[in-house]
Amino acid sequence: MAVSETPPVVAPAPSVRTVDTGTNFRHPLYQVLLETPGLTVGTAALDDLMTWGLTNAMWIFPMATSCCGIEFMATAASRVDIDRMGVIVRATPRQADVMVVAGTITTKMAPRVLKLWEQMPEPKWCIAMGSCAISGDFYRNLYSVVPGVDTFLPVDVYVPGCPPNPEALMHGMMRLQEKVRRQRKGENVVPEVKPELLKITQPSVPRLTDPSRPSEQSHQQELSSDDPTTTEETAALVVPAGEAPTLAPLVAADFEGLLGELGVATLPTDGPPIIPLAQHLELARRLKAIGYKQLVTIAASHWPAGKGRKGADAAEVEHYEIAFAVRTIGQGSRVASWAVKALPTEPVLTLSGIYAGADWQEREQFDLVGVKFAGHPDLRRIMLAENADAHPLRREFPADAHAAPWR
Amino acid sequence: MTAGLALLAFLLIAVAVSGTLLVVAKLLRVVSTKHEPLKEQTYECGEVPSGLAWVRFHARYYVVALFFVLFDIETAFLLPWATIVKEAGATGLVAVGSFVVVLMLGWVWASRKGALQWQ
Amino acid sequence: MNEFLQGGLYGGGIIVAIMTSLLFVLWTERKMAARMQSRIGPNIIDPLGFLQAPADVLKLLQKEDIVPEKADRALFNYAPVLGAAVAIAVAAVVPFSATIVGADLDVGVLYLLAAGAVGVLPVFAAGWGSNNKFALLGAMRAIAQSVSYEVPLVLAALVPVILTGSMKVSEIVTFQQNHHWLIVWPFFLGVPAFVLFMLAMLAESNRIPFDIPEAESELVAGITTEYTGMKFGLFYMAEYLHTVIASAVAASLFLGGYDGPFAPGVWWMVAKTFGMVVAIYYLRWSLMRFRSDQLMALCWRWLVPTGVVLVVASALFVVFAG
Amino acid sequence: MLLHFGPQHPSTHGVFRMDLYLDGEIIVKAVPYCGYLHRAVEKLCEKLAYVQLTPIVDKNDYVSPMTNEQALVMAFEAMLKLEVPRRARWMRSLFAELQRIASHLLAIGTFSLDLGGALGGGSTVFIHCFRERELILDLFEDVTGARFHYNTHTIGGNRHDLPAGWGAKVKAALDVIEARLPEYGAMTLENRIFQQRTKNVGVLDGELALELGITGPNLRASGVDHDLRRDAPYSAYDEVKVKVAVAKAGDCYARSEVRVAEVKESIRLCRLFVDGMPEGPINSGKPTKLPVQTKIPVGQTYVGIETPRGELGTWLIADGTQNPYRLKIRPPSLHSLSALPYILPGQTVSDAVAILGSLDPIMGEVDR
Repeated sequence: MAVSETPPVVAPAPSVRTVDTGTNFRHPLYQVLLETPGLTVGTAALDDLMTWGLTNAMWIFPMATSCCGIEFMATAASRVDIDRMGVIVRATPRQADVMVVAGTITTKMAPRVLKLWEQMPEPKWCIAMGSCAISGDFYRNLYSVVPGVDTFLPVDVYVPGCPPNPEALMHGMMRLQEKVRRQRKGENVVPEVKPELLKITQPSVPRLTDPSRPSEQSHQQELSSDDPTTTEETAALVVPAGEAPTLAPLVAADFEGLLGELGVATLPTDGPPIIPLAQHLELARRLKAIGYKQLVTIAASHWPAGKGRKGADAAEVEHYEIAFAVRTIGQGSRVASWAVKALPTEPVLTLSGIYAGADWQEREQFDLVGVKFAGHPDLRRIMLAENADAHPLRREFPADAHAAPWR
Repeated sequence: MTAGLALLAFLLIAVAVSGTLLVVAKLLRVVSTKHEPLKEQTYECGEVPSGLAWVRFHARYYVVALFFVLFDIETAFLLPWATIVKEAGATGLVAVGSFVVVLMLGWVWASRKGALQWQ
Repeated sequence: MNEFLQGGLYGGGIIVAIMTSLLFVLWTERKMAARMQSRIGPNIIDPLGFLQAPADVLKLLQKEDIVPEKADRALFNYAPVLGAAVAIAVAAVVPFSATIVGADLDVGVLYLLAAGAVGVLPVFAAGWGSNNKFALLGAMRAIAQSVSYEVPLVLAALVPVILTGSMKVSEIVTFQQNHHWLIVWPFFLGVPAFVLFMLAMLAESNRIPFDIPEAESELVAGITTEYTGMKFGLFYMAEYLHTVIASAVAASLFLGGYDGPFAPGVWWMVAKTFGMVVAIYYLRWSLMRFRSDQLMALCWRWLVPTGVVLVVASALFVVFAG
Repeated sequence: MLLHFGPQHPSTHGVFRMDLYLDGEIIVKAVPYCGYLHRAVEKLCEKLAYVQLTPIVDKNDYVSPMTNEQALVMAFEAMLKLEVPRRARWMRSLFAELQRIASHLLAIGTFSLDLGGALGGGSTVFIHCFRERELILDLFEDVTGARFHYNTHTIGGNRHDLPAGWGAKVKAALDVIEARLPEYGAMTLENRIFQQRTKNVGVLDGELALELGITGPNLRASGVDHDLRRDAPYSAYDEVKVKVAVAKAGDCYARSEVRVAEVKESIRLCRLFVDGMPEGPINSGKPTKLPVQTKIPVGQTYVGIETPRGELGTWLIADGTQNPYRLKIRPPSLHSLSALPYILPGQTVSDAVAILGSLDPIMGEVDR
């Protein structure tokens, strides 16, 4: 199940790095000065000065990928203003001292992050901001997410939270300054440990096999799903009288007529009508002609053979069900939706000639579910790496399918 | 000539001061002990750069260069006159004026041809 | 030889003074930007964050030096030194008072323009030498921009030359001392020429709204993308030097230089320069930036003809009214 | 020249990559790549129980988490045929409108940042927008205890009731934001440089936008009068009259214009919702002890709502168990980005930044 690209060379989990005696770089001048007898006072003063400069002008390279990136921006904004500490943000790694990994790092992104980290000049530090960067958060076991950037980067400071407050990041910067100061003095700095908060951020996922999770607990939860126990009633939970919820149905009146013309008589009540594969394009063309101009979505699902699937017809063979939704524009907008069933070998004709937006939608469904759309102009993967060989939204694909280095 | 010597001294100091900063930096900066092949790769947003950056550039820049030559020659001709406008008087003004008018006619022609549209 | 030593002495003094003032200018800019953005700006490092710039320099001095594998090493390594040196070199002919001047050339204005024009060479060397596409795009933009804005810059600088009849900067200042500041009279020539000069000078020194060679939201860090440590620091410094010295030049040519009542001339010069710097930063932190083609169109279609008209008008003024 | 623009780039709004084929500065061809933030949300949703999903989808469109939850729980409620109390529906609409203001403020701010740079006027607008956005985050923090990722929508209503005196705080914050809007106008829409950079840049044709499935401000800026709040009302929008902002030009300027107009409209709507907030229960869901007890009967449905970025939809296939069989989230930003190959060629690198910024994509929901 290699869904990531060629993984980066994963550095062994690094121990704490010190600036002066670190293994990554050396300081020629200091070494000369240190070896010269009688210069201790001067060297100490120079060292203090240099440390003062280093700690008070930490420029950040923001490896901001997701939510934490927004809070990272808020840290630079007026309420917290990290510029007070002399911190400015540089967009190029060449001029930065601290890489702030703010957000989830995916297996597709990780080699880039590693490269950008390598491209930063020494001395450099790394802050893992937010639970995704620290541990992968609740995505940690999923096929595309790296379980914490410390699997391939030497993290100096962890800033826990989801996302951490701007104040927390500022505190993280202060901790980093303190750490550098003490390292330069040769003090033994207690290695930054992953915060215990990690345990809280672990999801209570019944089916996700997490080795740190006691199996009995999962089992109990599975069992209790059929347990009819109810909880104590709350007084406020009385349903008031009112109108029923108004939601647009999947089959509008004009759409129903069209289906009749195409010979689809029985309309299901709990989902979109199933159209024969041959009439699929014709239906789309006619829907567009009567005003369903906007492509809403394409949702494919994978249905393995019925045997063994709960509540399924045992005679059912493995197939895909691809649902399409289009919409009318303006007042009283309606959704029309239909679905086609296709065996894994059967190609589904592409909709991209009729709705241009189907291009990317079909690429996504091909990538994740594995449906092959015939006649598609550019059926490449869109989410996973181009050389991935699995379609993760197929039912048999396990949720906790990490590629090798991140296991 | 005297001012020239002073200028020479000034320039030497200017180079020396900025050079000194680099020398100081060379003394103070750290040296990486590990050789990381990724470190020296050209930065391009984390991707592997495709090919060198030394490519041929669009001819549009050539047009700008031509314009620059034209107008800079013009200003070069204007400079000696500029210091003696009063002495040259109306005669000089007419001579220079006709020169400028011819040049600006060219400018009008070029702008009407769309040569000043950058795209 | 005496002149050489004297020039060196004055030059050294001026350069050291300008470099020192940079620290203050940097602090001012950061604090000013912070105020404009409802922030505080550097204040933790020590009272008012005044030592922020020295801390930055100290840090930059310690950073590792990385040369990209495919770079042209000679260009890449020496462009920053040249960049900073050229930026300083412009200051040679600026009279900071009646006596304090690096080298009072007879063709001072011509020297100013020439030195300004050389400024684009290190920028291009850096962009080309890095062998980075962002840097290259920045360098191409810088070349086109500097070359184009050279023309309005020269035309605008011709106006004070025509009005005063001299290319010696100190004589231009003396003229203003004896008559009026050029921005005051003839104001219909002085004010437009001053504005034109400042626009072109901003463009030459790549400040917002003309900072497209370095547009960090498009080109990451433009020409300096690959530079680390003090080499980047030198470019950073050159940028501020350009601003300060452009302000000083504009103050000399249009605002009467060191002329002013009550206080010694040098204070007036400092005050005027600083005022100009603040104005430039005010613009910088309140405007968006142009696109490169709009910048070129602005130059060739509006600024160049305006400059020509100004030159002709000032010649007419001198011949018939002056 | 082939220029890799992203995945790490100050102006790609997250981790998005465009391969730009350049001739000088002109883009000849643009090939977008996404998936650098593909967090497998849909797979995760298949493995989790229904009530556990709201905090997951919060992280999709991380600039307006409230609306993510809303689109999700509305699909569940539709399948359960569960009626939501009127107060809860009004609260949802109020939250959504506040979220719209916050999100558009961020969009305007980051767009200015793209145009003006981090070391220029752009960052001034950006930081001022963030200052106002903090006011709204504070309001949400009062209700839910979180700055974002609120997890406040539940199946059948809301989790947190409004604290006492909250309405007055909302109005105070809205007054501040409304008073400061002209300030941004002077620095953005009315600014000559801003206009030059945005007008006639990245023109998106209305018909093409429809076909691509582009929704929200990006569609309305192309002259298509379509807003689900008015056209297919949900929550409390059938009780108020929503004025829809439409611009004709379809360029970056029109998109910013529409966003600013929507902020004004949202301020008006928020005031309406605060004033008319009905009393009553906030939740009609059956309380359960364990998450796995919430089961949705067999069936499929699609529910789309109007988020700040357009139509956020949930296609839910339920198989009668406690987990969704398949949950497809329809992200508006993915559709917006699919316009890039059509509108980028012929523009310059600088315009690419402006166009991407004006489309206001959020990579979290593009990649999911």
